[in-house]
Amino acid sequence: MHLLYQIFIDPFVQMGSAPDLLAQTLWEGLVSGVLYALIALGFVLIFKASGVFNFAQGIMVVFAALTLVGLYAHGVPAFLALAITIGVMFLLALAVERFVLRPLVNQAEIILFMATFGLTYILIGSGELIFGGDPKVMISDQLLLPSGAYTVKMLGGFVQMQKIDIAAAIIASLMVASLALFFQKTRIGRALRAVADSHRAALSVGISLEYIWVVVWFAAGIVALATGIMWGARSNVSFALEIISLKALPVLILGGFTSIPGAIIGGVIIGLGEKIGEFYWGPLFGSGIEEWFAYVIALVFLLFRPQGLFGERIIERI
Amino acid sequence: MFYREAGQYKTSYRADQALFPIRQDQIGMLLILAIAFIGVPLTQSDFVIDSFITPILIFSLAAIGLNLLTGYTGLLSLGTGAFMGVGAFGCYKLTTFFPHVNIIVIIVCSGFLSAAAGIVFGLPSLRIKGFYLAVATLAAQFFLSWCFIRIPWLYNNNVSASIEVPERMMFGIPITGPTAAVTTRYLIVLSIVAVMTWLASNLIRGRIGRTWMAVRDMDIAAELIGIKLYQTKLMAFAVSSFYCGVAGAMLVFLYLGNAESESFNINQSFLVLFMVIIGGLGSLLGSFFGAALIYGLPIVLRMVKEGLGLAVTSATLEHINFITLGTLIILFLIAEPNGLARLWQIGKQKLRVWPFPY
Amino acid sequence: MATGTGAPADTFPKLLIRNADLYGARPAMRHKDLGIWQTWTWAEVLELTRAYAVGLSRLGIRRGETVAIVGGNRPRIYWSMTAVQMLGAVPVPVYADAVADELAFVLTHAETRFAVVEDQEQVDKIMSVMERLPRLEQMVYDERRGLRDYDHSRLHPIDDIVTEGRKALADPKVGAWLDAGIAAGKGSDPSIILYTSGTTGASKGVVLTGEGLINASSDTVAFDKLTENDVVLAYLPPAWAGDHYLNYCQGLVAGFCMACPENADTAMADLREIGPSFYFAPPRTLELLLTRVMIRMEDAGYLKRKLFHYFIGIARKYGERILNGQPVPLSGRLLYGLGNILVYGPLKNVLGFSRVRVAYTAGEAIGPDLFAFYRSIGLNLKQLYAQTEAGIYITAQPDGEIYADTVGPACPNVVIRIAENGEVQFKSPGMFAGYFKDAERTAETMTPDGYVKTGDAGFFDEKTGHLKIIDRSKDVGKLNDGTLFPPKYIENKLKFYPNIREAVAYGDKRDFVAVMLNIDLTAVGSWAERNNVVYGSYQELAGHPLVYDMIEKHIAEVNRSLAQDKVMAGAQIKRFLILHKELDADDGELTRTQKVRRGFIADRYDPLVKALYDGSKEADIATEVTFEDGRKGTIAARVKIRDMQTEPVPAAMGKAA
Amino acid sequence: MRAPSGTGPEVAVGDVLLSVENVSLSFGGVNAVSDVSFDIRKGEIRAIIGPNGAGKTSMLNIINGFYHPQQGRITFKGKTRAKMRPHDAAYGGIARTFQNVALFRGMTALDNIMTGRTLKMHTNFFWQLLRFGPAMAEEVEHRRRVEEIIDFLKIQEIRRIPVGRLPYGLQKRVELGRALAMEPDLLLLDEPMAGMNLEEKEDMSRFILDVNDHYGTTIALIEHDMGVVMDLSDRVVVLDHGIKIADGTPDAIKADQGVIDAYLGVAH
Repeated sequence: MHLLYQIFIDPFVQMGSAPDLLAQTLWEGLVSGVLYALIALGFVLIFKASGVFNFAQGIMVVFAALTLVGLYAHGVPAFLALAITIGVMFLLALAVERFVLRPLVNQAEIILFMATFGLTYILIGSGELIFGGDPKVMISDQLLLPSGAYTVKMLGGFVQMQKIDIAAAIIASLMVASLALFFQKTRIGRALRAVADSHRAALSVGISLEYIWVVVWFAAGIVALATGIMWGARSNVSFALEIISLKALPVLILGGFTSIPGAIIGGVIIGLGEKIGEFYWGPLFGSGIEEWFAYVIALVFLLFRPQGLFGERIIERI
Repeated sequence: MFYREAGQYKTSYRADQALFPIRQDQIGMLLILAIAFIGVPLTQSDFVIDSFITPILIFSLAAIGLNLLTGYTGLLSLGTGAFMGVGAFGCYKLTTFFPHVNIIVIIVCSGFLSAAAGIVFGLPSLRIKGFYLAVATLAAQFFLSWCFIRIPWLYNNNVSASIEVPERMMFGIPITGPTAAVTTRYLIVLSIVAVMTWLASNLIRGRIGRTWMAVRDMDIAAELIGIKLYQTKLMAFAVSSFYCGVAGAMLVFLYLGNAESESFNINQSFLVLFMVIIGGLGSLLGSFFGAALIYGLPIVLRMVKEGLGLAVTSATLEHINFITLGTLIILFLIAEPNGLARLWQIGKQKLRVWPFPY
Repeated sequence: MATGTGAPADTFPKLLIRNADLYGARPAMRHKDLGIWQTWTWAEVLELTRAYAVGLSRLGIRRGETVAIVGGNRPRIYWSMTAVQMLGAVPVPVYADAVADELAFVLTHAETRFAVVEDQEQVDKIMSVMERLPRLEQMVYDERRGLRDYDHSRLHPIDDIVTEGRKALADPKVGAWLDAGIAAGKGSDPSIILYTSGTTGASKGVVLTGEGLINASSDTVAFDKLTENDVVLAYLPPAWAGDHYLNYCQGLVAGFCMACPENADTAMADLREIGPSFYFAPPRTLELLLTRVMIRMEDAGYLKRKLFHYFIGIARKYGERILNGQPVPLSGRLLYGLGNILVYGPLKNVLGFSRVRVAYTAGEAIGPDLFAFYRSIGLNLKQLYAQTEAGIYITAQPDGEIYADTVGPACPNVVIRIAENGEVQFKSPGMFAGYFKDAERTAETMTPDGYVKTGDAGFFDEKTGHLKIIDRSKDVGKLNDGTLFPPKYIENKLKFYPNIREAVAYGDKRDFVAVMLNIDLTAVGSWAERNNVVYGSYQELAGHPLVYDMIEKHIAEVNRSLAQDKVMAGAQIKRFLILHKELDADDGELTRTQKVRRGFIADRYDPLVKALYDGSKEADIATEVTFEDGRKGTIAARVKIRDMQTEPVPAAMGKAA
Repeated sequence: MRAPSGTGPEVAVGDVLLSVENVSLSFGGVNAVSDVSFDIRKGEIRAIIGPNGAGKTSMLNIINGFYHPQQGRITFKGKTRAKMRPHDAAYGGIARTFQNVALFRGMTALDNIMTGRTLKMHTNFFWQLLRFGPAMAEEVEHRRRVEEIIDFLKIQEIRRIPVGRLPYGLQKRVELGRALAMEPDLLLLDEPMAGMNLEEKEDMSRFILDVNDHYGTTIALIEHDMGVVMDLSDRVVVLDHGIKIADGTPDAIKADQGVIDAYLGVAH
C-alpha cells in the first residue's frame, strides 16, 4: 500500500508542491535530451544513407572532442584546432568509405554493424594512443562558449540554467535546421533521400554511392564534433562518454532509425523522461535508474507503436 | 583427400540423418573428444588449460547460445552478457540456498533462471525486428547489470560487492572454489559443453531448429505454413539464454572463482557477438572457432609483443591491442563475411571431391 | 557350385529358394528410392516373388507362354522375371527406350498375352500400338503415377497383384501348388528370350535355358571369385544380355547383392554411394568418364594439376605392372604408394571405384591408352568377349594376364575353334537353344557339328594364348599372298592415335596393305601450334611434311605391333597417304553412325587408290564436296604418298606386351 | 498423403469447400477488392485471373488470413470465420505458394519441404532435445512423406542443395513441394508460372494437374496470363480493378465480352 503510494501518488505530490524543482528538472532533461538527439541524429544520417547501424557514432563524438582538446593541448590555437578536427573527421569519413563500406557493399546489415564495432575499437585505441586516456577539460572558453549560469526566479523558486546548456540547445537547433535545409535544397541532399529509399534510385539520380557515403559520414562527423564539444563542456572528455552513445539508442527506437524529426523529438522525450524518472522515482529504486530508464520508456512505447514515432504503418506485401 | 565415401550408403533415414553421416567425420570427432578428455589433461600445463582452453570452452557455449538466437532464428541480441550474469548470480544464490545440492546440478538449473529472463526480455521481439530488437535487448543488458550492482542480496550483501565462489565437493574432490584443481574444473566444463553442444545440434536438426531457421529466412512464409511466430521466437530466446546462463555460471564457478557485476557488462555481450559473427552465423562449430579466435587473439597479441620485447607501457599495449583487434575484425569481415565456419566448410568440400576442384 | 538342400538348382526360381535358404538374411536387392537405399534380403525377395507369381497366375499366365517385361533397372522389373519364371513362363525383356514400332514387333513376334511395364510412359507407348497387338490381354505396371484415371479392366499395379498373391498364399494349398510348379521347372526349359537389336535385318529372339545360363554363370562366378559379399550396380538395360547375365544370372548364382540407381541422372552419384565390387562398362562409357576427369582437372589450380599429372605419369610407369604383380623397383612402389594416397585413391573414390575388385569392358575394341589409364590407377579392368548367343561370356582375361589387344582365353568349359576363313566358332555351356520361332536362321548360325558361328574373325595369339578379335569375318579379306587382311583391325590400331581421325585400309586381293588417313584437326592443330607449324586449312595441314613425319612414326609403331603376331605380320602397312579433305557423312563417305564406307570411298578416290598401288610418289585428285550451306563444289589437290619400312617378322616369340 | 488435415467437418467432392461473400478490402482508401463473391468446390482447379493490379493476390491474402477484409464473410469447410491469423488458416488446411518465391533460402530443398510438415509434428521439446525415441520416429516418418513428394516432383538430385542456389524453375517446384507437404485441403497457387519459359510452364501445368489428380487436392490458382489457365482449370473467376467481372467455365470466359475488354491492351 505504502509502496503504491510512493510510486503513483507521492512523486506527483512533490511535483505540485515544488514546481520550481520540476521546472529545473524539465530543463535538465531538455538539455540532455538535445544532446541525445544530436547523437541520434548522427545515427539516423548514416542509417538513412548507407543502411549501416553505426555503432561507432558515440565513439566518434568522443574521438572528435578528444582530437580537438588534444590538439589544443599540443599548442594549436583553438579555432585552428577546430578546423583541423573537422578535417580529421573528413579524413575519417573518407577512410571509412574506402576501407569499410566499399569492400563490404551488399553485405548483410549485421556484418556492416559488426564492422562499425571494429571501427569503434580502432578509434578508441588510436584516440587514447595519441592523446592519452586521462580525462581532459573541454576548451569551451577558448571556443568562446559562454560559461556561468542564469538564475531565473520563477514559480516561487529559482531555476538555474547553465549558459553552456542554452548554447547547446541553440547550436543543436541550428544544426538541425541547416541539415534540414541541406536535405531539402541541395542536389546531394535530394540524392541522399533517394538513397534512403533505394540505392538504385540514387544511381539514377546520377550520384555515386561512394560520394554520398563520404558526405553522410562527414556530416555525421560534424554532428559528432558538436555533440562532443557540448557534452565535453558539461563533464570531462574521456571515453567514459562512450556510454552516452548507448544512451542515445532508445531515442532511435522511439524516433525510428530513419526519421530526423523523430530523432529530435525522441531525444527530448528520453531526456525529460530520464531526468524526471531519476529525480522523482529514482530514490525508490536506489538511484542510478538513469542507466536503463530510457530503455524502459522506449520499450513501453514500442508495445503501442511498433513502427516508432514517425514511422508509417507498414503494409506487408508478399 | 582423406574422405573415402564410395560405399558409404544409407539404408535408413535414421542413418541418413545422423549427426556425422560420413564415417571419416565420425572418426575425426572421436579423435577430437579423445584428445580433449585424455590428451589435453595429460599433456597440457595448468597454465595453458586455465588461461586458454577452459575459458574458450565456456565462451564457446555462450557463443552457441547467442548463435541459436541470432544465427539460427535471426534475432539480434546485445544482452548476452546480462543473461550470463543472471546465470552466474542465480547459481550463486541457488548454491547458497541449497549448499548440499551438487554444484553441477545447480549450474544447470541456473540456466533456467536466465531462460526465464530471456523470455521476459524477448517479449518485444513479437512486435519489433532487426536493430530495433537489438536495441531493445540492450534494455535487458542495462537493467540487469544495474540489478547486479544495486541489489546487494544478489551477492549475499558481502562487502566486496561480488560473488565469492564457495568450495563445493563432488565425490570428496573440490570442484569449485579456490582449492579446486585446474584439471578437475576443465573436465567438468568440457563435459558440460560437450553434452550441451550435442543437445543443441539435436535441436537445430529437428522440427524446432527448422522452425527457427524458417522464421529467420522469411517469417511471413513461416507463419503461412503454420509456424506460430511468437512461440518460436520466445523458445529461441529461452533456449539461447539458458545456454548463456549456464556459460555464465561456469565462467564464475569453474573459471574466474569470483566476479562482480562488471564481468557481465555490455562489453561481454559484444565479445560474444563477435565470436558468433567471426565464427559464422548459424554454425555450432563456428561458435567454437569464433570463441577461440576472439578470446585467444588478444592473448596472442600480447605474447607477440612480449616476444618482440617491445618496451611499451601496458596502457599503450592495450591501445595497440584495441587497434589491432578492430582492424582484424574489419579485415576478416571483408575477407569472409560468412565466418570461419564457411572457410572450414569450403576446405572440407575440397577434400571430399579431391583431386577434383569441385 | 554350392547348392542348398536337394538336387542342384537348374532354374533361377530354384536358385532363389536356395539363396533364401543359404543367405536368407543377406541383402539381395537394393534400390535408391525415396532418398535411401531400400533393401530386400533374399528371404524377403523370395516371399515377395512367390506372392507376385501367385498373383500373376491369377491373371492367367500359364506355363511355357511368354511375358513381355518393359522397363529400366528397378527391383520390380527383375522380380517380374523371377516371378514369371516361377510359373514356368518365359520373360521377354524389352528395352525401355524402344520405340513403339520395335515394341510392337517384339510383342507380336513373341506372341505375348501379358506385359509387365514400368510406368505410364510405357503403358501409353503400348496403347499407341494396341491395334497391332491383338494378343495382348493384360498389363501390369510398377509406377502408379498418372495412371489413376486409366481404364483398369486390363491394367493392374504390381503392388495389388502381390497383395492378392499374399492373400491367396494364406491357403497352404496355393503355396504347395506354386512350389510344385517351381520344382517341375526343368533346366532345359527356356529361361528367357533376349531380343538382339538386329544390326542385320529384324531382331532375333535368342532363347536361353536356365541350365545353360546357370552352368555358365557358375563357371564365371568361380572364375572371378564372386561371392555373396559382392555388390553390383545394375545400370545397363535389363533387356540387354550383358545386364541379364552379369547381374541377374551371376547374382542369383553367387548370391551377391544387386543395386538399382534412383534414376538415370543420379546413376553416377549412386555408383559412388554404393561402391560396387564388380563393375562392367562399355569402352565408350569409360572414355566419356576419362574425358570428364581430364576436363574437370583442367579447372584445378596449377599445383594440383601438376601433382595430378605427375602421379598419373608415375601410374602409367608402374601401375599396371604392380597390378599384374610384376617386379617393380622399390622407388617405383613408394612413389606409386604416395600417388595412391594423393591421387589414385581419391580419384577412384570420387568415381565410385574404390571397392571394385573386378571390372570388365567389352563390346568393341578399347584404346590401349584408355585401358592402361584405368588399370594404372589400380582398377582391375579386364576384357571379355561375349555374345548373346553364348549366353554371354566366350572368353575373359584372367587376373594378371591383361593385354589391351586381346580378349583373353576361352572361359572354362568353352570350346573355341578358328574356321579356315578365320571365323571364331564356339561351344559353350550357356549356348543358346536357338532363335525363337526362327529355325532357319538358327540353322544358319550353327555349324553341322554343333558350333556357333560368331561372325567375328579372330586368332589365338601365340605368346599369350589369348584370343584376338580382328573384324567381322565377312569383312576380312586376303592379300594376294594369302595373308589375312582384317581392315577394321588395322584401322582401329591406327585410330587409337589421337592424331588420326579416320583410316581406310586397302589390301583385299592386292599385294600389300595401304591406308588413307584423316588427321584429327584439333589434336594435330594443337600440336602444330606447339611446334609453330603454320597452316591455313585442313588441306594445308594434312599435306605438311612434318605432319607426314609424325604420322609415319605412328604407322611404324602400328607395323611393329602387327609384326608381333605371326598371323598379322604379313599385313603390315607398306604405303600411306593423308587425304586432303575430311571424310564426311554429307558426302556419303561415312555412314550416319560415322563408320567408313570402304567401297564407296574406293570408287570416289580411285586415282588415289591406284596411286597407292602403282608406286607413284604423289597423285592429283579432284573431288566434289558439299559445303556446310549445302552448296556443292570441288576440291582439287595433289596428295603425297609415302612408303613405309615394314618390320621383319620375329622368328622367336619373346614375351613382350 | 490423403489424410485430412486440420479441423472442421470433411467436405465431399463437388461440394463447396470455401466461399467468399461480398468481400471488400481497401488500403487507405484504395480499394484492392470490392464486394467480390465466389466459391471453390472440393476437388476442382479454380482459377482467379485478371490483369495486373486486379486484386488477385489480395484475394489470396484474404483467403489465407494474411489480410483481413473490412466487409464480407469467408466460409471454409462450413465454418464462417471472423479474423484469423495466417497460421490458423494453415492449421485449417490452407496452403499456398507465392508470386515471387518465398522459400527459406538458407535451408536445403529437403529441409524446406520438411518445414511444411511442422503442423503435423508433435513430439515435445525434451524428446526433440534428445532426438531420440518418439522424436526420431516422428522425424523418420515425416522424412518418408517428404521423400514421396520429392519423388513426385522429380527433384531427387537437388535434395541437399540450399534453395538459394537453385534456378528459379526448380525453386518454384520446391515451394510447391513445401505446400504439398502440408497435405492441404485447399492449395493456393500465386502465379505458379510467373517468369517461366514455355517448357517450364508445361512442366508446372503437368505437376498441378498431377497434384489435383494424385492427391485430389483442391487448387485455387492465380494467373494473369489467360492462356495456360484455360486448359488447366475447371472454373475461372475474372477480377478487374478489384471487381468480379466474370465467373464460369473456361469456354464461357473465353467468350465473355467483358473479359475480352478487360484484357484489351494488356499485352501478352
